[in-house]
Amino acid sequence: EQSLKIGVSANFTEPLKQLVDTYNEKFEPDIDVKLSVAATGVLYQQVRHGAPFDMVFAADIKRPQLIEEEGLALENSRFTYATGQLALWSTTRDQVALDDLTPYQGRIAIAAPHLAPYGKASKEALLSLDLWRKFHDKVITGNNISQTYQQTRTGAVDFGIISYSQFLLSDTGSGVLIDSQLHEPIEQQMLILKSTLNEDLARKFQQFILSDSSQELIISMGYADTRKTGHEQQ
Amino acid sequence: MSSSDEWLALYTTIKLAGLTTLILLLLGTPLAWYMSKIQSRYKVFLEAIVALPLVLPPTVLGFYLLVIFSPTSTPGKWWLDTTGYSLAFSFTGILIGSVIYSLPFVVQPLQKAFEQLGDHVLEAGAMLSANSMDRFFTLVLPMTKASFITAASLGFAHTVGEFGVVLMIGGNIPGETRVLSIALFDHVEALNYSTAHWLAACLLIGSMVLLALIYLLNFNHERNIKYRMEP
Amino acid sequence: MSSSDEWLALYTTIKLAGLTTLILLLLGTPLAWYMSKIQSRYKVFLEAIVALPLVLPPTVLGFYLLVIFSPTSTPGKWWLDTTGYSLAFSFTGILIGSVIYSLPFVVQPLQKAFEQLGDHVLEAGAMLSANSMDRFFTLVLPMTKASFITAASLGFAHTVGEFGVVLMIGGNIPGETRVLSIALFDHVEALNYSTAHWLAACLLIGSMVLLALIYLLNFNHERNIKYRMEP
Amino acid sequence: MSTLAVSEAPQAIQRDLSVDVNLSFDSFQLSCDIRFDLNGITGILGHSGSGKTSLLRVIAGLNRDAAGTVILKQRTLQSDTQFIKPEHRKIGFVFQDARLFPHLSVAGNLEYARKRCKPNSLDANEIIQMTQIGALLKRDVVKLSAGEKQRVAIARALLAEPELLLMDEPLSNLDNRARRDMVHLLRLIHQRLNLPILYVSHNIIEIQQLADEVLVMENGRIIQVGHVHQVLNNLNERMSTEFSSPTSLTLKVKQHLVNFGLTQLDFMAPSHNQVKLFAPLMNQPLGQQLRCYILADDLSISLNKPEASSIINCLPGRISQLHRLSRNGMLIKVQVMEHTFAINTSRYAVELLRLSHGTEVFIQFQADAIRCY
Amino acid sequence: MSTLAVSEAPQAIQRDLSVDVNLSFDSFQLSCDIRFDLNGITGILGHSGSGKTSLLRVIAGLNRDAAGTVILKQRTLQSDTQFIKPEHRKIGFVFQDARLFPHLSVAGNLEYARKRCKPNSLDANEIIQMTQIGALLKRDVVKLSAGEKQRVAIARALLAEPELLLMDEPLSNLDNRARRDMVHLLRLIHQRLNLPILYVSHNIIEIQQLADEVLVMENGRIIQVGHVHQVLNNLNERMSTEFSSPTSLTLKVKQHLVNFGLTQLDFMAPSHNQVKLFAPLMNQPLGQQLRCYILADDLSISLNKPEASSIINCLPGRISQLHRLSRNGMLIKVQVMEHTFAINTSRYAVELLRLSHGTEVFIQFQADAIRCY
Ligand SMILES: Nc1ncnc2c1ncn2[C@@H]1O[C@H](COP(=O)(O)OP(=O)(O)OP(=O)(O)O)[C@@H](O)[C@H]1O
Ligand SMILES: Nc1ncnc2c1ncn2[C@@H]1O[C@H](COP(=O)(O)OP(=O)(O)OP(=O)(O)O)[C@@H](O)[C@H]1O
Ligand code: MOO
Ligand SMILES: [Mg+2]
Ligand SMILES: [Mg+2]
Repeated sequence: EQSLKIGVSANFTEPLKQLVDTYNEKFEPDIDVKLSVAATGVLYQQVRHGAPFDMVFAADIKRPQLIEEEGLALENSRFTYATGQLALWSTTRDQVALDDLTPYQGRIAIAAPHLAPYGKASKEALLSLDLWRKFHDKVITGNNISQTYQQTRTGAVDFGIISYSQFLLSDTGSGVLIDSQLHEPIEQQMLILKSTLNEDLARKFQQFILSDSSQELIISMGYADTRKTGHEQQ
Repeated sequence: MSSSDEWLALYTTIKLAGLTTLILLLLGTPLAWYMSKIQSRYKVFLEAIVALPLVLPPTVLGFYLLVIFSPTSTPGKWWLDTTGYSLAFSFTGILIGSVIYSLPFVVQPLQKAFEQLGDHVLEAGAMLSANSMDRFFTLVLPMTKASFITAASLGFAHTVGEFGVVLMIGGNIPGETRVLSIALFDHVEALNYSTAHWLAACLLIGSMVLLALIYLLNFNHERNIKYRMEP
Repeated sequence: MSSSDEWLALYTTIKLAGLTTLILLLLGTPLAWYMSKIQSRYKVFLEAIVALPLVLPPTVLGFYLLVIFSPTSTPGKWWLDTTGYSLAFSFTGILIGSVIYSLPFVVQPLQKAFEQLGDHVLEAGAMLSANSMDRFFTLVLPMTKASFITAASLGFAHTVGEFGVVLMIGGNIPGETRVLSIALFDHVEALNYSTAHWLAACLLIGSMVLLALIYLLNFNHERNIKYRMEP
Repeated sequence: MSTLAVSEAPQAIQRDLSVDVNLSFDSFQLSCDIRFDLNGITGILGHSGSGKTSLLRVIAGLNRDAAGTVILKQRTLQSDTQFIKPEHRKIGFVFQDARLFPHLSVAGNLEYARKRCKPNSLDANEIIQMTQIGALLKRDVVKLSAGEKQRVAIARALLAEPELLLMDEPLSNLDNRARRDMVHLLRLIHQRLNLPILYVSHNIIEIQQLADEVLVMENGRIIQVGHVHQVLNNLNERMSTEFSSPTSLTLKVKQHLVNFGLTQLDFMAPSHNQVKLFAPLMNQPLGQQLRCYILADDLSISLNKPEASSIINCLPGRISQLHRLSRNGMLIKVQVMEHTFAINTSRYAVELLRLSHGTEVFIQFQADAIRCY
Repeated sequence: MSTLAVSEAPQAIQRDLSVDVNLSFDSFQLSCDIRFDLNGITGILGHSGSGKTSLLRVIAGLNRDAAGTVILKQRTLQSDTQFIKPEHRKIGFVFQDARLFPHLSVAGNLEYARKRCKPNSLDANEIIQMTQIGALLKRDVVKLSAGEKQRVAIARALLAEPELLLMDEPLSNLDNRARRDMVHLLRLIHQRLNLPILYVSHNIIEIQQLADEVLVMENGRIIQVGHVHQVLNNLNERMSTEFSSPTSLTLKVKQHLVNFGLTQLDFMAPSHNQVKLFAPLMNQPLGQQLRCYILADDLSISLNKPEASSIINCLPGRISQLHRLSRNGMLIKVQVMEHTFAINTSRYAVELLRLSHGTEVFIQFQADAIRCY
């Protein structure tokens, strides 16, 4: 049995697990994938300091780029594997529409714009909707999109901007997709670390992720169709 | 992030840690006293409960607290109706969170100190007509001063360093719930290492000076008086 | 995430918390003893330094520890050369991190207990030819048993609940550095709320039972003997 | 026991202090039912472990487990339905161990008592001077010697000016001189404040010098109660071989022989004035009445009036009782006018001198055998 | 002080215990330079706060601040260059407060001492029985009465079988009976183990009964040293009004008068055997030599041989010294053959009987005035 250690950013954990299962259905021999879940920022720090991962699935472009610049990644291993989408979500309302935000006077939860790509996109979307001026001092920021999800889920805040993928996975609340034209695309990239001892397997797995069938699975889980937006590769 | 942001965060931190410590001393002292006196087996459970906040990871604890604080829950709704503002994402909210999270660090040292004190000296106080309040303030308090300082400094430091709970239930609102530890974490995440190092150094040195001052006070006191425990 | 993963995490957690507590007792006891005895002003700084790990947010502390543990730093390289494996992302690494992070919770209660003990009874021991080791094990230890239990349970609980440091320097590697608090956090992050609730409840109840057992032991002991402090 | 107490309660109220309590420890049972007047210093004698400290603690209210009734000066301190807290009992306690407040200086300890005592009728400086702790005022109490601690504890208890003072072997760490000074101080305080004292001591001399009433405890019970002479003269055999019994007299100051360091005393009845009694010179006005004690060990008997002896006091009397104390010890009571003197002697002397009931004898004693308050 | 000690060191080594130390507290200075033999029980007298406890602590090594030299049986315990830790000094200490181990039972406390003592030549059961703590063995020490604690502390110290035992007012919480039993026990132990004891007490009777050598302390200094009779007979005026002085004799058991509860004693020199001396009956073999004391207060003088008196002992002698003790007190030394008796009397008696140097007198005392070990 072959194994891969993958550092994955929290938001992609569930899709990646499903992808591994699909892989193991399709190919022989089975691979054993060990997932280390952490926020992208944490993953980056860990990689810099010698984390024993074979691959990293980040939630942005910036950190993978930095890893590559620091010479820790294999050549030609950095690919965009998914493009995130946003959802406006509430657990206190039965129906949610973007227009609800216009009369809304309360707080809104987003991921921290300067830390998380989803946060940056959320801010851009609010700017496009001309709502940022109203909300800029009322936003509740979580360190990452998961925290935003949790803060919204408890009902402590009426609206939160989370990832569309989270919205699809969640079992409560109601939400609405935010048009991805309202913000810069949220590209999520993966790469293979130079220190890997399983380069062949990692490459094979990477090819599998980028395959059409996998991409369709990813899209079905709430990510944008990257082939349409033309951001498949940087 | 501007430096005025940091000053604001510093202010919030000191306010939060200071108030938390104060509240913990006010709540924790009678609780510790009570726990040091009870003789039933029920004490064991009380002790375990006080220690529990430690066992949950801060963000998880924060999540459950947020559930309780949310206006959709009964306590959260009651608070909103009573005060007009939501407990979640307010300074009061992170204050309550910090108090719960740091409770064991204040209660346990005090409880042990009260237990070790015994009642010989207190009996002597009673025979000089000092009632229980009087005895507490004029005998117990000065004799356990060192443990109060330990308790307060553990509680204070722990609140300064805590950010999991605060971030979750506070939402990182500048001037309200954004504390220094969150700011520091932000800088690390945002790869502003020089700022992060600088802030971490300031935090460490500031805390060190503060702690040293506290202990110095205590030290001068202890040099003169050395209590002894006897059978 | 399968349930066998959870068992593995539970095992790692107990191993980590148990070893951390053990090491803390082994290291913290002489340190606390030393600190309770020194009379110079230097004591103040030592006390402040011991309390410092509290002041930094766990992830930030974890970050700095990671920097130190990394094979690119001198200590990390030395470790790698000596032992053949990297300190970062190893069980040893998170063990060291936990020990540093929980140090004050063990040292401070012990130090206070030693200080309150005084030396009357120890002098009596010396006059019966008990040397300092002997006195420590046969007099100090049994007489401060309650404080040892407080110290150990604070240290244990704090390690169980800690995940910022462990996540940062451990990398969440199943069977090696993935502990229950991280697993719990993962479930919350991965939106598996029912699993998360269940795990949190288990953690709480398990810890409660454990703590209650410890305190019960201590309680039975204390019921019989009530030490008293006297001038 | 407690039903008995209830039925007797109305009678109990007549006396100043009534204690009817039961208290059980694992291997010890305190069981007291006693009422007595508190118009002086009441001594409590008893062997180690006989329950003296436990009794004081119950009276002070420091032992809540004690079942029963305690009534002090018509005030019910404790009954089946009531329990007045120790701090409201207005009772002072000098503990066997000093129990000073370690965080306060000597002066701080005294002030602590002073502040919580309303009328402040005693002069603190006087007490400080008499307990000889003036030089210690600024000192830390943890650095005092054992005797110094004990004196500070006594001063502190006195400055609280309680309505009843319980003293548990308060002078055990003091030397004779300090002990004498303290006894003097206690007597003075007692007179000045009319402060009743319950005084536990192993030292029969202290009890003799201080106490009016005496209780004797054994195994958690009070086995004897009464006026000091009565009790000490009637200590049962075992007790009297351990303590020695005194004769008690009230005498009047007649004359001071300053040059010789003697004071001549008279019996109270004018008819006996032909008998001369000499005690060590004392600072008392002429005519002053004194309560004096003579220990049975300090007296001797002869058949003839001894002459040219350095023994200064010699009284004629008649043997009224011969009491075999132990195998070889005899206690002889000699009637000198209406006074009874107790004399310890040996069976050998009794046989040698053929002493028997009615024998006319002379009793002799040195000046300093007469011990006064 | 310490330079002096160094120059005298070779001489110091000749004696068993040599202590030359200086120790300063804020308001107290201990300053001792003394050497003496440790072949018995050495009493230490002194007022409260005179430094008795401090001296014992220095000898035990419990006060590291003390500068100077301590040499015990040729072993340097402490000098400018050396400091043997208290646990290696093989010295036992009975503290003024008992200092029992609160987490152990009474038996546990005794065992603690027993385990750390190698040869175990004493029978633990005997010690337990003699200190009367057999019934307490399973008890928690924190629940003991003060006297019970003290007895346990003594038993514990004895069971450690040290080479030197320091006792700091070990009997202060005991009643006369228990005190007597303890004195008996200590003497026995001392004989059996040849265990030298330094014994601090306020109680002159205890010192008389126990001590061979006596030190008197005042203000941190040793103001008198010597054999117990010598010291007690020469206590300076202030001391002797507080303590009373004894005469010491060595006597031999001649005969037991069991029926009368008396034992007849002889002087050691055969020539004096015409003089009869009676003491209370004692359990000693015939011919046994005894060290006896008679307190100066227990003796009286007459010019004629008194007859028909209950005073049983009467010795002819000649006054060798008249010593004015205080304003009115006289100490008279009477030479009876080669023995000197000290008698306390008043100036009045001296003038009345016209006593002066060389006067032939009889000294009288009761049987129980003869106090033996
Ligand atoms: N808290 C307690 N628990 C169990 N037994 C106790 C407790 N307190 C006292 N005793 C026992 O009760 C008995 C009486 O104790 P108490 O202290 O009253 O004696 P005492 O007469 O004051 O003796 P001493 O003269 O030695 O001080 C003792 O045998 C003692 O061991
Ligand atoms: N650690 C200390 N610091 C300052 N002064 C002290 C210290 N220990 C003792 N003293 C002082 O030294 C003096 C001698 O004390 P010590 O205990 O030796 O007296 P003592 O002769 O044993 O008296 P007692 O008979 O009352 O026990 C006292 O005045 C005491 O207050
Ligand atoms: O990397 Mo995340 O998805 O912001 O936790
Ligand atoms: Mg007592
Ligand atoms: Mg002393």
